[in-house]
Amino acid sequence: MSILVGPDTRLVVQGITGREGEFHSRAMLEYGTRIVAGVTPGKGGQSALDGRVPVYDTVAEAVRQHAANASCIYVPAAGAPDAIMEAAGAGIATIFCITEGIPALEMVRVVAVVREAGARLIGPNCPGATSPGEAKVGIIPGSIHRRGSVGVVSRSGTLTYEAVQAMTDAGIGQSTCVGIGGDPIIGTSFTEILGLFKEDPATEAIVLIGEIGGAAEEEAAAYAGEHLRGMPMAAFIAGRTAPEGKRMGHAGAIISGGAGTAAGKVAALEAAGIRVAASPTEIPSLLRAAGAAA
Amino acid sequence: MSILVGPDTRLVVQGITGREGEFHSRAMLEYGTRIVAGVTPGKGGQSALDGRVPVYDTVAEAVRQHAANASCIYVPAAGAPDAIMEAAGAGIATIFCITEGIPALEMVRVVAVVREAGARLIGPNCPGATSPGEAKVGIIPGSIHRRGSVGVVSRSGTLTYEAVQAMTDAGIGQSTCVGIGGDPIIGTSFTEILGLFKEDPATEAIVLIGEIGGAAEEEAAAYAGEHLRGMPMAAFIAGRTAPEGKRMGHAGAIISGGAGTAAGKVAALEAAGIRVAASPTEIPSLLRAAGAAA
Amino acid sequence: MKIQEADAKQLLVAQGLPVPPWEVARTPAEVRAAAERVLAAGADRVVVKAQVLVGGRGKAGGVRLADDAGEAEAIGRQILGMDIKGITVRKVLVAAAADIVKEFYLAAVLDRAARRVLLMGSAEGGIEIEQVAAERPDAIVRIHAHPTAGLLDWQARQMAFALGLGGHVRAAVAIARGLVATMVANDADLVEINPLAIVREPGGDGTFAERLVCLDAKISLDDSALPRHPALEDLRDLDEEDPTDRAARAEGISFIKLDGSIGCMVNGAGLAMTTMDLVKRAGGEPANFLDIGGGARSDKVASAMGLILADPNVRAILVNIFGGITRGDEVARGLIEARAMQARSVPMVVRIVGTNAEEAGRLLREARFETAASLDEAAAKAVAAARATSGAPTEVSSVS
Amino acid sequence: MKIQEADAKQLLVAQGLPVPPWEVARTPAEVRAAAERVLAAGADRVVVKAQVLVGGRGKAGGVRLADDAGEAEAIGRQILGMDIKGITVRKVLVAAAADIVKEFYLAAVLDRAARRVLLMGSAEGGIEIEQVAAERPDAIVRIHAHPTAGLLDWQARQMAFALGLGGHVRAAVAIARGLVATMVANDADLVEINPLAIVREPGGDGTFAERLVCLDAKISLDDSALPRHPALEDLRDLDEEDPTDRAARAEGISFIKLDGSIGCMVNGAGLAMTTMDLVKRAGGEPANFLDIGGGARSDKVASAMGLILADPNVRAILVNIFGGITRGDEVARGLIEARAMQARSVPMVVRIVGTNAEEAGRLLREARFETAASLDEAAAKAVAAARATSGAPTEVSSVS
Repeated sequence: MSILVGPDTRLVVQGITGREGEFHSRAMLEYGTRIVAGVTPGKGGQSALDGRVPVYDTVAEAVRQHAANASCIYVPAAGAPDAIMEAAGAGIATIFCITEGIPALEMVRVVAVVREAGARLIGPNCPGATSPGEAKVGIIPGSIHRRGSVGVVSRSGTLTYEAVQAMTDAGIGQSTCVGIGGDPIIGTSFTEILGLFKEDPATEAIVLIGEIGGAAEEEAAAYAGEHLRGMPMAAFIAGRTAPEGKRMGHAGAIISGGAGTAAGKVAALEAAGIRVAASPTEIPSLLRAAGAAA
Repeated sequence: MSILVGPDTRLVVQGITGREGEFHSRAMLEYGTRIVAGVTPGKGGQSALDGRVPVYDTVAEAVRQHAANASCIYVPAAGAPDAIMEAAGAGIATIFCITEGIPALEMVRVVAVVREAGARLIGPNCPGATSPGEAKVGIIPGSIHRRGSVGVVSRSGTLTYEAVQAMTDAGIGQSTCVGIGGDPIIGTSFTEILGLFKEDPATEAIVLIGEIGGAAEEEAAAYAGEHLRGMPMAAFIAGRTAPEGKRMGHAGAIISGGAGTAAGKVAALEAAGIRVAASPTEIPSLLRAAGAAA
Repeated sequence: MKIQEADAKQLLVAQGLPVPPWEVARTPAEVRAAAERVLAAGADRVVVKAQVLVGGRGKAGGVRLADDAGEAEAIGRQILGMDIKGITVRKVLVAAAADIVKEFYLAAVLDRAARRVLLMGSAEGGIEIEQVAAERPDAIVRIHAHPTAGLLDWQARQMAFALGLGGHVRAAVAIARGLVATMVANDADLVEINPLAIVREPGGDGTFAERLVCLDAKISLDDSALPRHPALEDLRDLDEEDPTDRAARAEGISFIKLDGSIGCMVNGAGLAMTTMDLVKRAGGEPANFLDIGGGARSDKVASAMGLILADPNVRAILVNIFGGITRGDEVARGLIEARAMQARSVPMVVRIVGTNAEEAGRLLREARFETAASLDEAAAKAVAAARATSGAPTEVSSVS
Repeated sequence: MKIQEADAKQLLVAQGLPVPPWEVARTPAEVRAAAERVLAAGADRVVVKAQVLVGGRGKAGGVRLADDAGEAEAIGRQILGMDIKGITVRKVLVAAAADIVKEFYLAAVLDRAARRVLLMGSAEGGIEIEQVAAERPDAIVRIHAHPTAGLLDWQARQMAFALGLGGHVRAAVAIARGLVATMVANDADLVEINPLAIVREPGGDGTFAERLVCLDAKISLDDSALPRHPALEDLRDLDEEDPTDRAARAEGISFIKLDGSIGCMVNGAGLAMTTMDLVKRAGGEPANFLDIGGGARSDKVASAMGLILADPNVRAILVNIFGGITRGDEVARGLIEARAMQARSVPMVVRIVGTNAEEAGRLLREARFETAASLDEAAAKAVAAARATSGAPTEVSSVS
């Protein structure tokens, strides 16, 4: 078992004929992900990945023909908001948007429309999710994983890989690894993913990887303190040494008093009983100390 | 018991200091409706109706101070859409909009926002609702009613009064009379009101008053045929002799093949087992024939 | 309010939609001159189209092709002045005849049941959409715009692919969005392109290119929104409006002239239609639909009386007022004033119930009006009065 | 991207917001001339305000009042060239000093947690809102705009009444809507008015009137949206930007210069910050934050190397790449090219894992680069290398 992606995932790749879309679709197929269709408006009737995947003009057609239930979006930023809404409108339940550089105000509108349609959006500007041994959706390298029972949720891309690699190297496997994306406005928060892990019988411990900026880690800590007291957890926060007042990549504006610093996030997590690693390589030992089975 | 308005109604009147608002608020108070507050932006702190009703700047303030749970809107057309959304945003559960002349495309937006907020809108361009002996909201003359067990739902204003008067004169009382409004885009349809009557223990028979144009009566007939087979019902359709191709007041465009004519509506109702009166004065006898207790 | 094709096209052009150029002509000479310009610009043939607000002008011979300016003038002479469903043609549209490859139907319309804007399309354009809807509903593609976010690009794309417009998807998306934009910008309740067509157009170098264009346009505006679009009021075609209707509109009265002899004055559209139905049921024929609206004052009542009496066929008048927002005593006063000033006298039956009905009854009794308690009774009395006065309409007093 | 007060005000004016007129001056003489015009237009006094993108200019003496043009010029001479938090003042804004009756705070800001635009207001304007938020959060009124329908009139009205602006409700509603409109029109993530003020203004006839105006404005633009607002790119204040930062931006690299000696090149912002954290944990100091972004090719790697080496304090370089969308072999090739061309040679520790890491390892070994398996090891090696080369930075080869 797992969350978001798994053996029942029937994936449609939006933008499958683009450079990124094709490269990562190939990797997903190799990993064993069931890609049932691709969508590129105007290329309906063609096929992609050496004839292995049929291409349609619309997501609705892919859903009708192949009962697709998940989508992964590699469409460039100008078209990605519409691609997300198209997936939601076509009845896709779980939508991953890999695209970076979508204006935040566009996402305000898109997130509202997607939620209204009852769909779940992960991202944008996210690496996707992998349920090791079952399926991977997005761009996370399949090789870093090991099948297991630890759920991983992160705001970062490559930092997630780093943490997962450290776990796999230490013999700790993962149920599902989810990158929720680093943009200001994203479809699914830390807290919501924690809620999914809580309900997942295959997840027995959780790793949360955050970074400075915003208040998402503080909210997640509050949720964990209230709802996940029995769950072994460990965390890592990037940017402890980042100087104040500088924007480091996607770390953004602060709107509520005091939130956003690494110190504040670490304190909030520790107050919820979650130990915070000083380096990604420390995560495995913290997990074991918290009571996670290896 | 009753639907929409009753002894628990705590009404706020938006536009209470205007000519219409004041006139009808007085009639509502006399009928026994509990008007807890009025709202006119900029007149907060004053009072209306000879000091009997406090006036606030915002609906939120009226809700906070008086736990208002229903609203009746007499605001002119230019401000009415915003007034409706204000009521919904302040947490009002049942909103009656009496105002006529609101552009239809405005209402498309307003209805969506109101539904999202979980509120129910009756109207616009509606006469309101009365639960005889309990409360009346809107502009329906209180004198025409008699307490009883027949639910009345209508698209018209004065035609409703005509039908209700005929029932009262014949000794048939009403549980609640609802005018849903004659505009192209309204908050609550015939079918939704029929659903409420179905669940109301005090309603033992139903009268539906429709008119030519649109497909609302056909939809209501289909609903009644499926869900209200045991319920005594009678109907009246205005416009049997109206020439085709002319717009009679608010009777509007037809978008689905065949719907909209009086003949089509009468046929749909009769197919659902509902007898249709040739004159409002025939309604009482049809109701009795259908098995309604007097 | 419906507007003429040429005005509808202008509104589409304002939103950036592709509409081939046209001219409007009011005389055969103007048709000739316009045709000459169109032919000089490179057209092979010209089309001359009657500008009337009723449907079916094509079947009535109101749309014709001409090979040269002379033929266009002759056709213009035939069409101008022609009667189409009771409307006299006073204007024609002159344009290059399009070389049509394929026709489609595309419209944005207010969907009452869904409470949204509906984009409707069909690959069977150029014919009556109502017929397609009735016979083969599956041939119509329906997509609802989002109620607050509007028509989304993917929805427009989905329509384009569903209609087989994949080869023109960019143009089709722009047109679909443009239809909804036209609707929103003007508070229209219908914006219809029929046909939307792929046309073959000559390039400068002897080659031909295919392009998606709007060949005909029908727009209906939301009357409730006209006050906030004052410029659109100028598009009202006064040629096609009955002068009485115009006067009614100026007074804020909803009035439609009919062919019967019993004038009706009622408050509320539903009750007004019911009153007409009961007149007919009593054996009479209504002379009009008239809704004086909610909260009418005495001056409006007087105006309404004037509108009814302007019809020489009226033999009796039935006034039916159920007071709610309207106050019965105001109406009674208006009736008394109106009778004092009216040019000709016809029998009048008055029924006023509801708000302030007692005071109204007192006033009417004092002024010796004939009254009725129920609507059925009022209808019967009015029909009887009309029969009694037939042949001598102007001399009978309204008081029996 | 933050923009200067004067530019922010211009964007507000474009949306119809009430902003008292201002001028921008770059020399004391320009300040004098502007002050003369302001005084001639009827002002009693003028205000001279430093134009810098950092906060706290008031406390730093960057905002001063002058009674006459001469004093304004003297103040201009003091402020121009002044250093405020490391930024040299190169421009000042000159305007009439307002006669302030009461100050408010009003801002539209992107609320990440709620995923909506948040309208924030406080009756305590003119001071640091962060302080109000921390000390008395109840003094801040928060209203979320609808995500698709936008800020609704009643929401703006509710804000106005909550701030005690009932006497100026019409103006306050227009300003609140204007803030959100400014945000949407420019894809801003913050539009802040502090203070929004009721000011007393002389009428022509000796009387005074009160008016609600925007006295200061701060706007921050969404970098992701700049490509679709090309005109806004011109508002970037190049005076305040480090030349290296500008070069980085041109290459699409996210770069921030810091004070340490260990240059970092990483893919991904989170991993880049983590790399800095681990350098510090290993006893070193990072010389920069550098994220080459996802899918970087070899030419971008070479540019990133150039940015790092432009800093003379750099004593060692740590390259940490975890391939996902980025391919390790591309990065390795870029490093090899960059080393061949670089002006000065510093020790370099390279760690590449993930996509195509094996090929990358082979290339790096062939080119005799120092590599590391883990990030902790890479950080330790880089810190050691930097220590070893201290004092002789330019002569040591990168290959140990």
